[in-house]
Amino acid sequence: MKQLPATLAIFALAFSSIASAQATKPAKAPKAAKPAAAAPAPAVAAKDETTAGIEKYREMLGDDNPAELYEARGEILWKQARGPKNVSLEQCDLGLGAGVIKGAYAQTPRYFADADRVMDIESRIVHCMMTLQGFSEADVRKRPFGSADKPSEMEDLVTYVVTQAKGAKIAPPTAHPKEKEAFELGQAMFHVRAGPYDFSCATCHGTDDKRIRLQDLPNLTKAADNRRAYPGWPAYRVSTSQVHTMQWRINDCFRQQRMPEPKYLSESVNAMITYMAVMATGAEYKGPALKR
Amino acid sequence: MADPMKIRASIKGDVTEIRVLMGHPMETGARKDAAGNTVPAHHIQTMTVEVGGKKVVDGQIGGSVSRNPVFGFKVKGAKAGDKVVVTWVDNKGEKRSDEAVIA
Amino acid sequence: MNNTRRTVLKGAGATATLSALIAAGALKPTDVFANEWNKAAFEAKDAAGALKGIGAGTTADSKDLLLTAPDIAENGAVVPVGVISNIPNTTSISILVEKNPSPLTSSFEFANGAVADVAVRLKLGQTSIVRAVAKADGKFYTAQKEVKVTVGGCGG
Amino acid sequence: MKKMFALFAAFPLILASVAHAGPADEVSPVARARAVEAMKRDFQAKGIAGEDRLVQDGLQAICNRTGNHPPEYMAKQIEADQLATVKFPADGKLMGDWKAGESLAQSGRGMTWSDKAGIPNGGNCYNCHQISPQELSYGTIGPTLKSFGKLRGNSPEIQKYVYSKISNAKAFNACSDMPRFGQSGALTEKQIKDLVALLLDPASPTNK
Repeated sequence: MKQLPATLAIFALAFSSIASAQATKPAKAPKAAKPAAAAPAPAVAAKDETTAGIEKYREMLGDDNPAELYEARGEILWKQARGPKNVSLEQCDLGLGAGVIKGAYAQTPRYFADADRVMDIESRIVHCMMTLQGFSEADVRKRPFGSADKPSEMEDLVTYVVTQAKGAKIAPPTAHPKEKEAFELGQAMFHVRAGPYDFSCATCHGTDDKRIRLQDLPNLTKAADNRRAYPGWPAYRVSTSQVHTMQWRINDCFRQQRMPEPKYLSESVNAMITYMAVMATGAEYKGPALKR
Repeated sequence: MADPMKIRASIKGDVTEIRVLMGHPMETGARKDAAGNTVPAHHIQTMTVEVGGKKVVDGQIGGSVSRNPVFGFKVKGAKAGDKVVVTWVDNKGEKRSDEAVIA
Repeated sequence: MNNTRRTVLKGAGATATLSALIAAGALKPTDVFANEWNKAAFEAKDAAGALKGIGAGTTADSKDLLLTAPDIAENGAVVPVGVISNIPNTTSISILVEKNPSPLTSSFEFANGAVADVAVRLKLGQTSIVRAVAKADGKFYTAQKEVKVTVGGCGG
Repeated sequence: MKKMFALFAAFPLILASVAHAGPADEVSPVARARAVEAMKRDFQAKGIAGEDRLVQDGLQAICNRTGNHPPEYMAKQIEADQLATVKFPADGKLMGDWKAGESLAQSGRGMTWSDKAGIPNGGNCYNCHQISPQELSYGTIGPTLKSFGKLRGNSPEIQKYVYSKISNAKAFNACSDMPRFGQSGALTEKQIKDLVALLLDPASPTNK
């Protein structure tokens, strides 16, 4: 039985408070928000009380994270000989050399010479599934984002791999020209306003101390907020009862922006992840988070 | 096939704290899916916790317990090395039993 | 990726079924069979019916029954609730969410050194009273707390 | 919109040379152009969200290129152009039903690729604004609108302002974060009237 460090509780708390900006409605949509039959308190007091209440809620959620179920399934998938070539993923090179999984996630996204592009952890796992195990591109792209009822293999695998970086410092390399290029592309995309609502990422994540409903919005143009928010993904979200990966998180941000869909594992998505990861450099990674 | 449970049991002084994470959809039977169809009830109904071969908790639960349930219990008189066995049975008759050792 | 999940789980022997454990002599059948599920109580549509279903037709408020729950929940799908009974000889704790379509959420009996102290995570369909009921020496005691459920995120 | 493209084309040097505070300005014009190209290449139509949504209109292009801080004369021109897009109801009535407005304000759905065509969109108001004091779960991206009508009354001028603001927020702040709900077709005339009532009707909870 693997013991979770007690610090995970503190971690999950800190990150859920800053990074849980948007979500789909829970499957069982509560009619909800019929608050306070009692006399309404003055606005300022109500705000403080509400904020304090939400913080208490996050604290009470504690450190038992259903992401552990994903991690366990992911470990089996990782070590199982599979695919047309019938080999496991254990020799996958996640950036620190073939077969090195410990801490590898914390040093992604990074440039991989064998693919000649910058890859996030999920892109790299997919790359290994294709090159080592012989899966076709159609196979691996079939169903990247699962549901609570049927999690995807990618969610299991990513959860397992990122958990092996618990305790590592976020430190994606930035020396390669393509790594620099990805950072700049992500940074620029962050500010592109388009679509029927004129939204960009920065509309919600470009100013300090804002929130949507009761969810605090990290200002992702600042390193400090990225250091708090970025390690909060992947996360088990209680509102959807499932683990979501960073590929999903970026995808869903653009959905909420009313944009068309960014393609899974595309340069654009990896650039957004690179931007946030580089901005978060130095933060300690504490494993999958637990959020609203 | 249900996921294995995660069971953590640690002793502090005289009290053993047992935390259990189960993988289960815990459908109430009232929820409608995206297509508007009612999702049939599928939830754990009974669960037991045994420590050192003796049943300490006999639980019954319904669909109002969250998906992927987490439970916490406390037991006195157990000792490090004792085996903790948790078992659940759901409304479809599926069963699962996993164990851990008190650390 | 196909149908690999099933074979993976089977192949790794990840499941330990009850019957296997019994067959292996790890468990005595008498140890693991739980009480029969209290259908009437769990399917009751209101709090009064649920209380009646668990035999708690009459209850008394008790300060020795401690119910912890957040004042406000960021999401109703997972609301952490803890109940501790300091009432001597407490043998069971039940937890109700009064506004849920089926209010009884869970019921636990304690024996062989188990402390009357339980933590669970519950669904709240809407803002509701959460009620704990403890049984001690044949009598029922209760404590309650309102939990507000809020709308979160963009809602889209 | 064509008018604004023309306007922009006339002043590229001025725009490029205007320095403004704000993180968007760390992005070079070259990087910005690359980002737009990458998005056009990497994004695909899904559900009701077509690729045409990546085509910036004149206002979006200017806000993007100036880090949301166009020079004042240009902002004034944009605001005038946007105000001209506001269509007032033919019956002259600007206040609808505040109760319908409240439920509209609560709804955060609409216009995403997971929304179905033909289902009315929500107003998304509480995502960013405090309105009725009973609703504790409100965002702070926009200013509080609590007691909005109580503080300002509901004269014809105020009604006209609120109707216009919801219909096209850019008529009052060229690069506002707030969507142009009427101009974009996200909300109907009746829906906007109901939201005006939510803010201005003396019976609305926000004005109690």
